[in-house]
Amino acid sequence: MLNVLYFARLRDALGRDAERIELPAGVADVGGLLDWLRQRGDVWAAELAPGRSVRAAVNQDMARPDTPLRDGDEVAFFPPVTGG
Amino acid sequence: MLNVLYFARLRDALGRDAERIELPAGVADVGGLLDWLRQRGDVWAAELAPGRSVRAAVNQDMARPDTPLRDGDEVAFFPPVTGG
Amino acid sequence: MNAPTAPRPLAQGATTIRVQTEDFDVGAEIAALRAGNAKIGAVATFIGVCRDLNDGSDVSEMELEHYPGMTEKALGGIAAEARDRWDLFDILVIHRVGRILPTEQIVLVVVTSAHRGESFHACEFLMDYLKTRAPFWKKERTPEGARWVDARASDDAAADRWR
Amino acid sequence: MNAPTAPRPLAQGATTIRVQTEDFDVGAEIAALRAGNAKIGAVATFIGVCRDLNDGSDVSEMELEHYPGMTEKALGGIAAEARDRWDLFDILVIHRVGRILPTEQIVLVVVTSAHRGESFHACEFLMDYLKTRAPFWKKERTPEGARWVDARASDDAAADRWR
Repeated sequence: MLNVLYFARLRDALGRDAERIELPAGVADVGGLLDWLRQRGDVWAAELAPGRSVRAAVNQDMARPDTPLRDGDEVAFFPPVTGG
Repeated sequence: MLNVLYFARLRDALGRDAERIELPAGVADVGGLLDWLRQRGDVWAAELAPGRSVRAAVNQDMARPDTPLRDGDEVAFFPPVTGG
Repeated sequence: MNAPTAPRPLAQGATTIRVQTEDFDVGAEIAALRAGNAKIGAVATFIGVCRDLNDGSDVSEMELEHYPGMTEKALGGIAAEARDRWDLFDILVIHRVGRILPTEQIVLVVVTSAHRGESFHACEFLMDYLKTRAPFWKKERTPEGARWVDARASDDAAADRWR
Repeated sequence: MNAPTAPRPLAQGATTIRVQTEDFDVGAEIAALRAGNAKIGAVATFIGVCRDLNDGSDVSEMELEHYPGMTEKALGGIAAEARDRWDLFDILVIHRVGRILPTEQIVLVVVTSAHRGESFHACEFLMDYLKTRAPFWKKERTPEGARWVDARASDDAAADRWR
Protein backbone atom coordinates (compact mmCIF):
# COMPACT_ATOMS: atom_id res chain seq x y z
CA MET A 1 0.00 0.00 0.00
CA LEU A 2 1.00 3.61 -0.64
CA ASN A 3 -0.04 6.35 1.77
CA VAL A 4 -0.86 9.26 -0.58
CA LEU A 5 -1.25 12.81 0.80
CA TYR A 6 -2.59 16.00 -0.83
CA PHE A 7 -1.92 19.52 0.42
CA ALA A 8 -3.16 23.08 -0.01
CA ARG A 9 -4.95 23.91 -3.28
CA LEU A 10 -4.67 20.30 -4.46
CA ARG A 11 -6.38 18.99 -1.33
CA ASP A 12 -9.18 21.53 -1.71
CA ALA A 13 -9.69 20.70 -5.39
CA LEU A 14 -9.46 16.92 -5.02
CA GLY A 15 -11.68 16.87 -1.94
CA ARG A 16 -9.38 14.70 0.18
CA ASP A 17 -6.23 15.07 2.22
CA ALA A 18 -5.06 11.43 2.11
CA GLU A 19 -5.88 8.00 0.76
CA ARG A 20 -4.36 4.55 0.76
CA ILE A 21 -3.68 3.13 -2.69
CA GLU A 22 -2.51 -0.38 -3.59
CA LEU A 23 0.58 0.20 -5.77
CA PRO A 24 -1.03 -0.20 -9.22
CA ALA A 25 0.35 -2.77 -11.64
CA GLY A 26 2.88 -1.16 -13.97
CA VAL A 27 3.44 1.90 -11.76
CA ALA A 28 7.11 2.12 -10.82
CA ASP A 29 7.70 5.78 -10.07
CA VAL A 30 6.10 9.13 -9.19
CA GLY A 31 5.39 9.96 -12.82
CA GLY A 32 3.64 6.63 -13.27
CA LEU A 33 1.47 7.23 -10.20
CA LEU A 34 0.52 10.68 -11.51
CA ASP A 35 -0.54 9.13 -14.86
CA TRP A 36 -2.58 6.57 -13.00
CA LEU A 37 -4.31 9.23 -10.87
CA ARG A 38 -5.11 11.34 -13.96
CA GLN A 39 -7.04 8.37 -15.40
CA ARG A 40 -9.64 8.98 -12.69
CA GLY A 41 -10.74 11.88 -14.94
CA ASP A 42 -12.63 15.07 -13.90
CA VAL A 43 -10.75 17.12 -11.32
CA TRP A 44 -7.97 14.53 -11.21
CA ALA A 45 -7.19 14.97 -14.88
CA ALA A 46 -7.54 18.74 -14.57
CA GLU A 47 -5.58 19.36 -11.36
CA LEU A 48 -2.78 16.91 -12.13
CA ALA A 49 -2.44 17.93 -15.80
CA PRO A 50 1.22 18.24 -16.88
CA GLY A 51 1.01 22.03 -17.07
CA ARG A 52 -0.25 22.48 -13.48
CA SER A 53 3.06 22.63 -11.57
CA VAL A 54 2.37 19.73 -9.25
CA ARG A 55 5.22 18.95 -6.85
CA ALA A 56 5.78 15.57 -5.20
CA ALA A 57 7.59 14.14 -2.19
CA VAL A 58 8.36 10.52 -1.37
CA ASN A 59 8.90 9.66 2.27
CA GLN A 60 9.14 13.39 3.00
CA ASP A 61 11.92 14.16 0.52
CA MET A 62 11.28 16.20 -2.60
CA ALA A 63 10.82 13.81 -5.55
CA ARG A 64 10.87 13.90 -9.33
CA PRO A 65 8.86 11.98 -11.94
CA ASP A 66 11.53 9.28 -12.06
CA THR A 67 11.74 8.82 -8.28
CA PRO A 68 10.93 5.10 -7.75
CA LEU A 69 8.02 3.97 -5.59
CA ARG A 70 7.91 0.94 -3.32
CA ASP A 71 5.18 -0.64 -1.28
CA GLY A 72 4.82 1.25 2.02
CA ASP A 73 5.99 4.61 0.71
CA GLU A 74 4.41 7.89 1.79
CA VAL A 75 3.80 9.93 -1.37
CA ALA A 76 2.65 13.57 -1.24
CA PHE A 77 1.40 15.86 -4.00
CA PHE A 78 1.17 19.61 -3.60
CA PRO A 79 1.53 22.95 -5.41
CA PRO A 80 4.84 24.85 -5.38
CA VAL A 81 5.56 26.00 -1.84
CA THR A 82 4.87 29.57 -0.70
CA GLY A 83 6.06 29.88 2.90
CA GLY A 84 8.31 32.40 4.55
CA MET B 1 43.26 79.43 9.74
CA LEU B 2 42.71 75.70 9.37
CA ASN B 3 41.32 73.63 12.22
CA VAL B 4 43.32 70.39 12.00
CA LEU B 5 42.17 67.28 13.91
CA TYR B 6 43.94 63.97 14.59
CA PHE B 7 42.23 60.73 15.58
CA ALA B 8 43.00 57.30 17.02
CA ARG B 9 46.56 55.99 16.51
CA LEU B 10 47.61 59.22 14.80
CA ARG B 11 46.48 61.32 17.75
CA ASP B 12 48.34 59.04 20.17
CA ALA B 13 51.54 59.12 18.10
CA LEU B 14 51.47 62.86 17.35
CA GLY B 15 50.61 63.78 20.92
CA ARG B 16 47.73 66.11 20.06
CA ASP B 17 44.11 65.88 19.00
CA ALA B 18 43.80 69.28 17.32
CA GLU B 19 45.69 72.40 16.36
CA ARG B 20 45.04 75.62 14.47
CA ILE B 21 47.34 76.19 11.52
CA GLU B 22 47.60 79.30 9.34
CA LEU B 23 47.18 77.96 5.76
CA PRO B 24 50.88 77.76 4.75
CA ALA B 25 52.06 79.63 1.67
CA GLY B 26 52.04 77.31 -1.35
CA VAL B 27 49.69 74.76 0.24
CA ALA B 28 46.56 74.38 -1.90
CA ASP B 29 45.25 70.93 -1.11
CA VAL B 30 45.30 68.02 1.37
CA GLY B 31 48.43 66.50 -0.16
CA GLY B 32 50.22 69.82 0.18
CA LEU B 33 49.26 70.10 3.83
CA LEU B 34 50.53 66.56 4.47
CA ASP B 35 53.89 67.45 2.85
CA TRP B 36 54.07 70.55 5.02
CA LEU B 37 53.31 68.57 8.21
CA ARG B 38 55.96 65.95 7.34
CA GLN B 39 58.58 68.71 7.26
CA ARG B 40 58.17 68.95 11.03
CA GLY B 41 60.30 65.78 11.10
CA ASP B 42 60.42 63.09 13.83
CA VAL B 43 57.05 61.44 14.46
CA TRP B 44 55.45 63.73 11.88
CA ALA B 45 57.66 62.44 9.11
CA ALA B 46 57.28 58.86 10.35
CA GLU B 47 53.52 58.76 10.99
CA LEU B 48 52.52 60.69 7.89
CA ALA B 49 54.97 58.90 5.57
CA PRO B 50 53.38 58.01 2.21
CA GLY B 51 53.28 54.30 3.04
CA ARG B 52 51.34 54.76 6.32
CA SER B 53 47.76 54.69 5.03
CA VAL B 54 46.73 58.06 6.40
CA ARG B 55 43.15 59.06 5.59
CA ALA B 56 41.87 62.63 5.48
CA ALA B 57 38.56 64.47 5.66
CA VAL B 58 37.80 68.09 4.81
CA ASN B 59 34.78 69.65 6.47
CA GLN B 60 33.71 66.15 7.54
CA ASP B 61 33.71 64.62 4.06
CA MET B 62 36.28 62.03 3.04
CA ALA B 63 39.03 63.76 1.06
CA ARG B 64 41.85 62.86 -1.31
CA PRO B 65 45.31 64.40 -1.81
CA ASP B 66 43.93 66.73 -4.48
CA THR B 67 40.99 67.94 -2.39
CA PRO B 68 41.46 71.75 -2.23
CA LEU B 69 41.86 73.61 1.06
CA ARG B 70 40.52 77.04 1.91
CA ASP B 71 40.92 79.27 4.90
CA GLY B 72 38.49 78.19 7.63
CA ASP B 73 38.37 74.51 6.64
CA GLU B 74 38.24 71.71 9.19
CA VAL B 75 40.83 69.12 8.13
CA ALA B 76 41.10 65.73 9.85
CA PHE B 77 43.78 63.03 9.57
CA PHE B 78 43.24 59.49 10.79
CA PRO B 79 44.06 55.83 10.10
CA PRO B 80 41.70 53.65 8.02
CA VAL B 81 38.43 53.23 9.90
CA THR B 82 37.69 50.08 11.90
CA GLY B 83 34.17 50.42 13.30
CA GLY B 84 31.21 48.08 13.16
CA MET C 1 30.45 7.24 12.03
CA ASN C 2 33.75 8.71 13.20
CA ALA C 3 35.78 7.58 16.18
CA PRO C 4 35.37 9.81 19.24
CA THR C 5 37.50 12.92 19.06
CA ALA C 6 38.33 15.74 21.41
CA PRO C 7 35.76 18.56 21.50
CA ARG C 8 36.26 20.98 18.63
CA PRO C 9 37.40 24.35 19.98
CA LEU C 10 34.74 26.28 18.07
CA ALA C 11 31.98 23.68 18.36
CA GLN C 12 29.61 25.91 20.30
CA GLY C 13 26.25 26.55 18.76
CA ALA C 14 23.38 24.44 17.53
CA THR C 15 20.67 24.23 14.92
CA THR C 16 17.15 24.79 16.22
CA ILE C 17 14.06 24.34 14.05
CA ARG C 18 10.59 25.15 15.36
CA VAL C 19 7.25 25.03 13.53
CA GLN C 20 4.60 26.48 15.79
CA THR C 21 1.29 28.35 15.90
CA GLU C 22 2.50 30.74 18.63
CA ASP C 23 4.21 34.06 17.97
CA PHE C 24 7.88 34.48 18.91
CA ASP C 25 9.93 37.12 20.78
CA VAL C 26 12.82 38.18 18.54
CA GLY C 27 14.85 39.87 21.27
CA ALA C 28 14.55 36.90 23.63
CA GLU C 29 15.44 34.40 20.90
CA ILE C 30 18.57 36.33 19.92
CA ALA C 31 19.62 36.77 23.54
CA ALA C 32 19.24 33.03 24.16
CA LEU C 33 21.44 32.17 21.16
CA ARG C 34 24.17 34.62 22.17
CA ALA C 35 24.24 33.70 25.86
CA GLY C 36 27.55 32.28 26.92
CA ASN C 37 29.37 32.37 23.57
CA ALA C 38 31.92 35.19 23.58
CA LYS C 39 33.23 34.02 20.18
CA ILE C 40 30.16 35.40 18.37
CA GLY C 41 30.96 38.62 16.51
CA ALA C 42 28.00 38.72 14.12
CA VAL C 43 24.27 38.08 14.36
CA ALA C 44 22.21 38.24 11.16
CA THR C 45 18.44 38.11 11.53
CA PHE C 46 15.51 38.03 9.17
CA ILE C 47 11.86 38.44 10.14
CA GLY C 48 9.09 37.81 7.61
CA VAL C 49 5.91 39.72 8.39
CA CYS C 50 2.31 39.38 7.15
CA ARG C 51 1.43 42.41 5.01
CA ASP C 52 -2.08 43.85 4.61
CA LEU C 53 -1.63 44.00 0.83
CA ASN C 54 -0.46 41.37 -1.67
CA ASP C 55 -0.66 41.35 -5.47
CA GLY C 56 -2.89 44.42 -5.31
CA SER C 57 -5.52 43.05 -2.93
CA ASP C 58 -6.18 43.87 0.70
CA VAL C 59 -5.38 40.92 2.95
CA SER C 60 -7.42 40.60 6.13
CA GLU C 61 -5.80 37.38 7.31
CA MET C 62 -3.63 34.50 6.20
CA GLU C 63 -3.76 30.77 6.88
CA LEU C 64 -0.43 28.93 6.76
CA GLU C 65 -0.50 25.19 6.10
CA HIS C 66 2.46 22.83 6.32
CA TYR C 67 3.36 19.15 5.91
CA PRO C 68 4.12 17.94 9.44
CA GLY C 69 7.30 15.91 9.50
CA MET C 70 8.52 16.85 6.05
CA THR C 71 8.61 20.55 6.92
CA GLU C 72 10.94 20.00 9.87
CA LYS C 73 13.04 17.59 7.79
CA ALA C 74 13.34 20.06 4.91
CA LEU C 75 14.32 22.91 7.25
CA GLY C 76 16.90 20.71 8.95
CA GLY C 77 18.35 19.81 5.55
CA ILE C 78 18.52 23.47 4.51
CA ALA C 79 20.31 24.33 7.76
CA ALA C 80 22.81 21.49 7.24
CA GLU C 81 23.55 22.83 3.75
CA ALA C 82 24.23 26.27 5.23
CA ARG C 83 26.67 24.73 7.73
CA ASP C 84 28.48 22.97 4.90
CA ARG C 85 28.95 26.28 3.12
CA TRP C 86 29.85 28.66 5.96
CA ASP C 87 31.52 28.56 9.36
CA LEU C 88 28.63 29.24 11.70
CA PHE C 89 27.77 28.99 15.38
CA ASP C 90 23.98 28.96 15.72
CA ILE C 91 21.11 28.58 13.28
CA LEU C 92 17.58 29.25 14.51
CA VAL C 93 14.54 28.91 12.26
CA ILE C 94 11.05 29.51 13.64
CA HIS C 95 8.11 29.33 11.21
CA ARG C 96 4.54 29.87 12.29
CA VAL C 97 1.56 27.99 10.89
CA GLY C 98 -2.20 28.49 11.26
CA ARG C 99 -4.00 31.83 11.26
CA ILE C 100 -1.83 34.96 10.98
CA LEU C 101 -3.01 38.57 10.80
CA PRO C 102 -1.38 41.55 9.04
CA THR C 103 1.61 42.98 10.98
CA GLU C 104 2.09 39.62 12.73
CA GLN C 105 5.39 37.78 12.38
CA ILE C 106 5.53 34.69 10.12
CA VAL C 107 9.13 33.50 10.13
CA LEU C 108 12.37 34.17 12.00
CA VAL C 109 15.85 33.15 10.89
CA VAL C 110 18.85 33.99 13.08
CA VAL C 111 22.44 33.01 12.28
CA THR C 112 25.49 33.71 14.45
CA SER C 113 29.13 33.55 13.40
CA ALA C 114 32.53 35.06 14.16
CA HIS C 115 32.50 37.42 11.15
CA ARG C 116 29.63 39.19 9.43
CA GLY C 117 29.90 37.85 5.88
CA GLU C 118 29.16 34.31 6.95
CA SER C 119 26.05 35.03 9.00
CA PHE C 120 24.70 37.43 6.36
CA HIS C 121 25.13 34.95 3.53
CA ALA C 122 23.81 32.01 5.51
CA CYS C 123 20.74 33.96 6.65
CA GLU C 124 19.84 34.98 3.10
CA PHE C 125 20.56 31.46 1.79
CA LEU C 126 18.27 29.96 4.44
CA MET C 127 15.42 32.30 3.53
CA ASP C 128 15.84 31.72 -0.22
CA TYR C 129 15.81 27.95 0.21
CA LEU C 130 13.04 27.99 2.78
CA LYS C 131 10.88 29.91 0.28
CA THR C 132 11.33 27.29 -2.44
CA ARG C 133 11.98 23.97 -0.69
CA ALA C 134 10.14 23.90 2.65
CA PRO C 135 6.53 22.69 2.40
CA PHE C 136 4.48 25.66 3.57
CA TRP C 137 1.48 27.08 1.72
CA LYS C 138 -0.22 30.41 2.27
CA LYS C 139 -3.94 31.09 1.81
CA GLU C 140 -5.01 34.73 1.97
CA ARG C 141 -8.43 36.11 2.85
CA THR C 142 -9.24 39.17 0.71
CA PRO C 143 -12.42 41.11 -0.17
CA GLU C 144 -12.65 38.88 -3.27
CA GLY C 145 -12.59 35.74 -1.09
CA ALA C 146 -9.94 33.29 0.07
CA ARG C 147 -7.17 32.41 -2.38
CA TRP C 148 -4.06 30.26 -2.36
CA VAL C 149 -0.95 32.33 -2.90
CA ASP C 150 0.94 31.47 -6.10
CA ALA C 151 4.64 30.70 -6.02
CA ARG C 152 6.82 33.49 -7.39
CA ALA C 153 9.34 33.04 -10.19
CA SER C 154 11.50 35.59 -8.34
CA ASP C 155 11.77 33.17 -5.40
CA ASP C 156 13.03 30.39 -7.67
CA ALA C 157 15.53 32.81 -9.17
CA ALA C 158 16.72 33.83 -5.70
CA ALA C 159 17.27 30.21 -4.68
CA ASP C 160 19.05 29.42 -7.95
CA ARG C 161 21.70 32.03 -7.15
CA TRP C 162 23.19 29.61 -4.59
CA ARG C 163 23.63 26.63 -6.95
CA MET D 1 13.32 71.30 -5.77
CA ASN D 2 10.10 69.74 -7.07
CA ALA D 3 6.67 71.29 -6.93
CA PRO D 4 4.52 70.06 -4.04
CA THR D 5 2.93 66.70 -4.78
CA ALA D 6 0.40 64.50 -3.08
CA PRO D 7 1.81 62.26 -0.32
CA ARG D 8 3.45 59.16 -1.77
CA PRO D 9 1.37 56.08 -0.91
CA LEU D 10 4.39 54.12 0.34
CA ALA D 11 6.21 57.04 1.96
CA GLN D 12 6.13 55.57 5.46
CA GLY D 13 9.42 54.98 7.16
CA ALA D 14 12.40 57.06 8.14
CA THR D 15 16.16 56.98 8.53
CA THR D 16 17.41 57.07 12.12
CA ILE D 17 21.11 57.35 13.00
CA ARG D 18 22.28 57.19 16.61
CA VAL D 19 25.84 57.25 17.97
CA GLN D 20 25.72 56.56 21.69
CA THR D 21 27.59 55.10 24.64
CA GLU D 22 24.50 53.23 25.92
CA ASP D 23 23.59 49.70 24.94
CA PHE D 24 20.43 49.14 22.85
CA ASP D 25 17.46 46.76 23.02
CA VAL D 26 17.17 44.98 19.67
CA GLY D 27 13.63 43.71 20.21
CA ALA D 28 12.34 47.13 21.27
CA GLU D 29 14.05 48.89 18.37
CA ILE D 30 12.58 46.49 15.80
CA ALA D 31 9.13 46.73 17.36
CA ALA D 32 9.26 50.54 17.24
CA LEU D 33 10.17 50.52 13.53
CA ARG D 34 7.41 48.09 12.62
CA ALA D 35 4.67 49.75 14.66
CA GLY D 36 1.85 51.04 12.52
CA ASN D 37 3.20 50.06 9.08
CA ALA D 38 1.26 47.07 7.78
CA LYS D 39 3.08 47.33 4.43
CA ILE D 40 6.31 45.93 5.89
CA GLY D 41 6.89 42.32 4.82
CA ALA D 42 10.59 42.00 5.59
CA VAL D 43 12.89 43.05 8.42
CA ALA D 44 16.63 42.42 8.01
CA THR D 45 18.81 42.99 11.06
CA PHE D 46 22.50 42.85 11.78
CA ILE D 47 24.10 43.03 15.22
CA GLY D 48 27.86 43.38 15.61
CA VAL D 49 29.15 42.00 18.90
CA CYS D 50 32.45 42.42 20.77
CA ARG D 51 34.36 39.11 20.75
CA ASP D 52 36.77 37.98 23.45
CA LEU D 53 39.33 37.00 20.79
CA ASN D 54 40.73 38.90 17.80
CA ASP D 55 43.73 38.13 15.60
CA GLY D 56 44.75 35.41 18.03
CA SER D 57 44.80 37.50 21.22
CA ASP D 58 42.40 37.53 24.14
CA VAL D 59 40.48 40.79 24.30
CA SER D 60 39.42 41.97 27.74
CA GLU D 61 37.80 45.20 26.58
CA MET D 62 37.52 47.56 23.65
CA GLU D 63 37.44 51.34 23.35
CA LEU D 64 35.55 52.78 20.40
CA GLU D 65 36.46 56.28 19.25
CA HIS D 66 34.60 58.35 16.65
CA TYR D 67 34.69 61.75 14.93
CA PRO D 68 31.66 63.59 16.30
CA GLY D 69 29.74 65.26 13.50
CA MET D 70 31.46 63.49 10.64
CA THR D 71 30.38 60.07 11.89
CA GLU D 72 26.71 60.99 11.84
CA LYS D 73 27.14 62.70 8.46
CA ALA D 74 28.87 59.65 6.97
CA LEU D 75 26.20 57.28 8.28
CA GLY D 76 23.46 59.54 6.92
CA GLY D 77 25.18 59.53 3.53
CA ILE D 78 25.47 55.74 3.52
CA ALA D 79 21.78 55.42 4.37
CA ALA D 80 20.84 57.82 1.57
CA GLU D 81 22.85 55.70 -0.88
CA ALA D 82 20.95 52.61 0.26
CA ARG D 83 17.64 54.38 -0.34
CA ASP D 84 18.79 55.31 -3.85
CA ARG D 85 19.50 51.66 -4.61
CA TRP D 86 16.55 49.87 -3.00
CA ASP D 87 12.90 50.52 -2.19
CA LEU D 88 12.93 50.65 1.60
CA PHE D 89 10.74 51.75 4.46
CA ASP D 90 12.96 52.24 7.54
CA ILE D 91 16.68 52.37 8.11
CA LEU D 92 17.98 52.32 11.68
CA VAL D 93 21.69 52.49 12.51
CA ILE D 94 22.86 52.54 16.12
CA HIS D 95 26.60 52.50 16.80
CA ARG D 96 28.06 52.54 20.28
CA VAL D 97 31.23 54.38 21.26
CA GLY D 98 33.36 54.32 24.42
CA ARG D 99 34.20 51.25 26.49
CA ILE D 100 32.69 47.95 25.35
CA LEU D 101 33.23 44.50 26.88
CA PRO D 102 33.22 41.09 25.20
CA THR D 103 29.68 39.79 24.45
CA GLU D 104 28.38 43.39 24.45
CA GLN D 105 26.66 44.78 21.38
CA ILE D 106 28.57 47.30 19.21
CA VAL D 107 26.36 48.09 16.24
CA LEU D 108 22.79 47.52 15.10
CA VAL D 109 21.46 47.94 11.56
CA VAL D 110 17.78 47.29 10.84
CA VAL D 111 16.14 47.71 7.42
CA THR D 112 12.46 47.20 6.62
CA SER D 113 10.91 46.76 3.19
CA ALA D 114 7.98 45.12 1.42
CA HIS D 115 10.03 42.20 0.07
CA ARG D 116 13.01 40.39 1.55
CA GLY D 117 15.66 40.91 -1.13
CA GLU D 118 15.67 44.66 -0.68
CA SER D 119 16.08 44.70 3.10
CA PHE D 120 18.71 41.93 2.98
CA HIS D 121 20.82 43.70 0.38
CA ALA D 122 20.47 47.12 1.98
CA CYS D 123 21.41 45.78 5.42
CA GLU D 124 24.57 44.12 4.11
CA PHE D 125 25.44 47.19 2.00
CA LEU D 126 25.07 49.44 5.05
CA MET D 127 27.38 47.26 7.13
CA ASP D 128 29.99 46.97 4.37
CA TYR D 129 30.06 50.73 3.85
CA LEU D 130 29.91 51.52 7.55
CA LYS D 131 33.01 49.33 8.04
CA THR D 132 35.04 51.27 5.46
CA ARG D 133 33.62 54.80 5.35
CA ALA D 134 32.29 55.76 8.79
CA PRO D 135 34.94 57.24 11.12
CA PHE D 136 35.10 54.80 14.02
CA TRP D 137 38.30 53.32 15.43
CA LYS D 138 38.67 50.36 17.76
CA LYS D 139 41.36 49.98 20.41
CA GLU D 140 41.58 46.58 22.10
CA ARG D 141 42.99 45.75 25.52
CA THR D 142 44.84 42.39 25.46
CA PRO D 143 47.37 40.63 27.71
CA GLU D 144 50.07 42.17 25.48
CA GLY D 145 48.71 45.68 26.13
CA ALA D 146 46.37 48.06 24.34
CA ARG D 147 46.49 48.14 20.54
CA TRP D 148 44.66 49.92 17.76
CA VAL D 149 42.85 47.47 15.50
CA ASP D 150 44.14 47.46 11.90
CA ALA D 151 41.75 47.85 9.00
CA ARG D 152 41.12 44.64 7.08
CA ALA D 153 41.62 44.22 3.35
CA SER D 154 38.57 41.93 3.43
CA ASP D 155 36.40 44.87 4.53
CA ASP D 156 37.58 46.96 1.59
CA ALA D 157 36.86 44.04 -0.73
CA ALA D 158 33.37 43.66 0.75
CA ALA D 159 32.60 47.35 0.21
CA ASP D 160 33.99 47.24 -3.34
CA ARG D 161 31.41 44.60 -4.30
CA TRP D 162 28.76 47.34 -4.35
CA ARG D 163 30.54 49.66 -6.79
